[in-house]
Order: sequence, then structure tokens, then C-alpha cells
Amino acid sequence: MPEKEIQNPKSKTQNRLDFYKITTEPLDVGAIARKIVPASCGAIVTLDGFVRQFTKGRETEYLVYEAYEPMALKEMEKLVARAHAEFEIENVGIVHRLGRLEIGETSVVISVAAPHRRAAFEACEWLIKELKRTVPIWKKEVYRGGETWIEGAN
Amino acid sequence: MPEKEIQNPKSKTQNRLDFYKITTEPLDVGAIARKIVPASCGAIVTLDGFVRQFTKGRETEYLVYEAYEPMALKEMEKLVARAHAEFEIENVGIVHRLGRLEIGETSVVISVAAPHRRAAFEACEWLIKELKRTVPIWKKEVYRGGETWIEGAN
Amino acid sequence: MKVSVLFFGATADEAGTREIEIDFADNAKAEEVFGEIVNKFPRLGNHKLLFAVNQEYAGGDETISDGDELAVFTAVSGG
Amino acid sequence: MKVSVLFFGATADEAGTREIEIDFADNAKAEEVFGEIVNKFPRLGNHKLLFAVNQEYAGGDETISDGDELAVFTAVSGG
Repeated sequence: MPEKEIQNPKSKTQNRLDFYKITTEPLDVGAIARKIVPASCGAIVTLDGFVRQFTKGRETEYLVYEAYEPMALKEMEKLVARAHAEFEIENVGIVHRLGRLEIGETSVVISVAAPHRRAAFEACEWLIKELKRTVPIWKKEVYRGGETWIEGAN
Repeated sequence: MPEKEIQNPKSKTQNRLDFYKITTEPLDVGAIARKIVPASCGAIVTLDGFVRQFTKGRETEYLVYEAYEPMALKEMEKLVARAHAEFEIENVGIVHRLGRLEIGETSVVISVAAPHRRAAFEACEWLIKELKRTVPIWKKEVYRGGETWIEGAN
Repeated sequence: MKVSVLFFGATADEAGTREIEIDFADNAKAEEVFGEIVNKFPRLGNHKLLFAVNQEYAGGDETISDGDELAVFTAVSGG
Repeated sequence: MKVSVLFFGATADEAGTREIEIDFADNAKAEEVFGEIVNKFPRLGNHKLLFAVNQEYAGGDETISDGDELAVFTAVSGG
């Protein structure tokens, strides 16, 4: 799967350091956070979601993530625009990984830079909640003796 | 200044992956978050605090951080114990850098791993607030034509 | 008119395909078109489904046009 | 008894030193000892001060013993 990336979109609702991306490559959490550092900000809050070994007592062997890629990027763009409308934040970085992920590997990173850390915490938490609700990405859990596509709650 | 580190303390209030450290070396945000990953958790929330270029309209040239080192480590240990008592979290990593820091360099990283991301967000935000209130570390702001030790609000 | 219909994850497994092309009467409503797709692949009915038209979530009232890209999938589970 | 007193940041600048040793009567209360230190370095009075005894925050009621490590500093500003 080729690496997909849209960076610095020209949309008027986007700030110049925002970026969002889906990729099959491993994610470097620190490097992603650093991409959104503006000189005026003092804090970045980052969520690093990764593959758990146990879910509800069952041992996962690995996960496979799949996306409706063009729609996922559109929904990520909308999310970033909504975050700017709702929170006093400077920049947002969102990267979701696709393909097979082993235990402990990072599946999603969301970083938010803001002048005040309160807004960065709030926006980061809101973004992961909304991403899990709206962005068309699915995970298949593969465990000993079977596999199942996980279906969201909404 | 020698690098200071206390890791895996034997205290009963400490979880085995907790760590806290003060150091004069540059901080690798992703590597710090990764140190606290347990197999049972699915989310890490990380705060990355760094040196702003502008504070209240004044341009900073650089900062110098100084600590009462043994007391700072004791206070960090207490903070971690209190975080475990107050929040449903698995592990905490806190690293504060000392010495001269340039614009954009990371001064403090706090990572919290938890089974549920809500607790990770809450604990991480609480930890930075408490660290800024209790851990004996001070910053001197150096700007064109002067320098001043910043005094906290408490 | 001809539309393409994409399936992902669980819906691709249930349909046994990731993409089909279907013919419909011009100006059909999204809900009719999606209803027909579910009839064609009855195992899709085992799932709570979401629908998209041209990469936007669809409520059902949308008018489908020739060449539109439709998608049928389960509630998302990224993150 | 002899105690060492540490200064950091602004208080080190105001005292012109990072550490001193002072003699006190045995079993002095922390508030008396710290009061004397501020008298010795009056410019410390320009600041809201915090005190520590043996690397723990001190309220003032603590009894100081020979060899204790005292510290005088301003409200912390790490992070």
C-alpha cells in the first residue's frame, strides 16, 4: 500500500502547520508532535494509541487496519477544521497507520499544539473520540483460532 | 551537570514501569512515552512542554532551568504515587530537563499509560499542573537586555 | 445509470467482493439503491450499516447520479 | 548546632551564594531559623519565599536539628 500524505492543505479552515495522513509505515510519535510546533506555543499534547495484547481477556495476535482512504482523509480534514472552530489551538497533527500491526505498535497519533495546555488536552481528547466515530477506518482483530472485524459503537 | 536518573524504585506505591528523571540531555518524546507501555494498555497521553519564543509579547533568547535536585526527585516520586492513588492508570513517566534550553527545545515530558484514555488525559493534565506547583525547579528567562528568574504563582 | 459500490472490512467479507458496478434507474434515491445492494448481498443484513455517496456519509435522501461512488460499511473502528 | 542552608535561582542571586552554614541554638523552630536567614540577607524579603527542611516543604513548626539541610527558594516555575 503506498504511503498517503496530504500536508499543508490550502483550505481556508486549515492552519499552515496542520497535517493529517494515513500511512502503512511505522509511526514516530515524537517526530509527529514536533511537526506542529509553532513558536508561539508552549505545550503539545499527544495521544499515542497502540495495539493491546489483551482485549476483554482475549489475547490478540495482531491487528489489520483498513481504510476507505480518500473518504478517511476528507473526514480527517473536517475533524481538524472542527477542532479549530471549537478549541483555542494552534495546530493539529493526525496520523493513522494501516495494514498489519503487531502488539505494542502505534496505530494512531494525534498531537495538538496550543498556547494554553488546557485547550490542547481538551482538543486532543475530543479528536480521538471523534476520529473513532467518524473516520472510515476499521480494524480486524486476529487471535488464536480466529479473526473478527471490529464494529464501532455508533 | 551529571545526568540524574531514578528508575524502577522499589517503593510499594510505585508501579514497575514508572520512572521519573531530571537530566541535562535533550529529551526524546516518543522514547519516553514508549518506556511506560504495558501490554494491557491501549493509550498513552503525553505532554511535551517546550521553550516558547514569545511570552507576553517579549522575545525569549533562551531559558535556564535549575533544580533542587534531590528534593525535586522526591517530589516527583510523591507526584507519581499520588497520581496512582487518584487515577486508574498503569504507568507514568516524567522527565524534566535542566540547564540551558534553546527556543523549541523540550523542557518537560509527562507520559501516562492507562487502560482507558480518559484517565490518561486526566492524570497527565493533573501531573503537569502539580509538577508546576510542587517540584522545586526554576526557570530563568534570558531576553535581549536582561534576564529574570520566573517565580511561580503558589 | 451505472454506479460503483465499494465494500470495506466486514462488508467486503460478507459481499465476497470489494467493489461492484450496478445499473439503476436514473435519479434513484440513495435509500433505494442501498436497499437493493443489501438485497443482493443478504448477509450484509447481519450488520449495522453505514452508507456513503461520493465519500460523504449519506442519510438516504441523496439523489444518485451516473458515475457516483457509493460505499457500504460497518460502524468505524479505527484508533 | 550547625545547619547548611541552600539557595536556588532568585534566592541564590539575592543571597549572593548558593550555600551557607549557620550556627543556631539547639532545637530551634524552623520559623525562627528561616527568619534569621532572611534578616541576614534582607533582599530575600523582596520575594514570596518557600522553605524546606531535609528536602521536604516546611511549614515553620519543624524542630531543626544539628546537620539538617535547609533550603530557601521562590515559588517553583518548572515545566
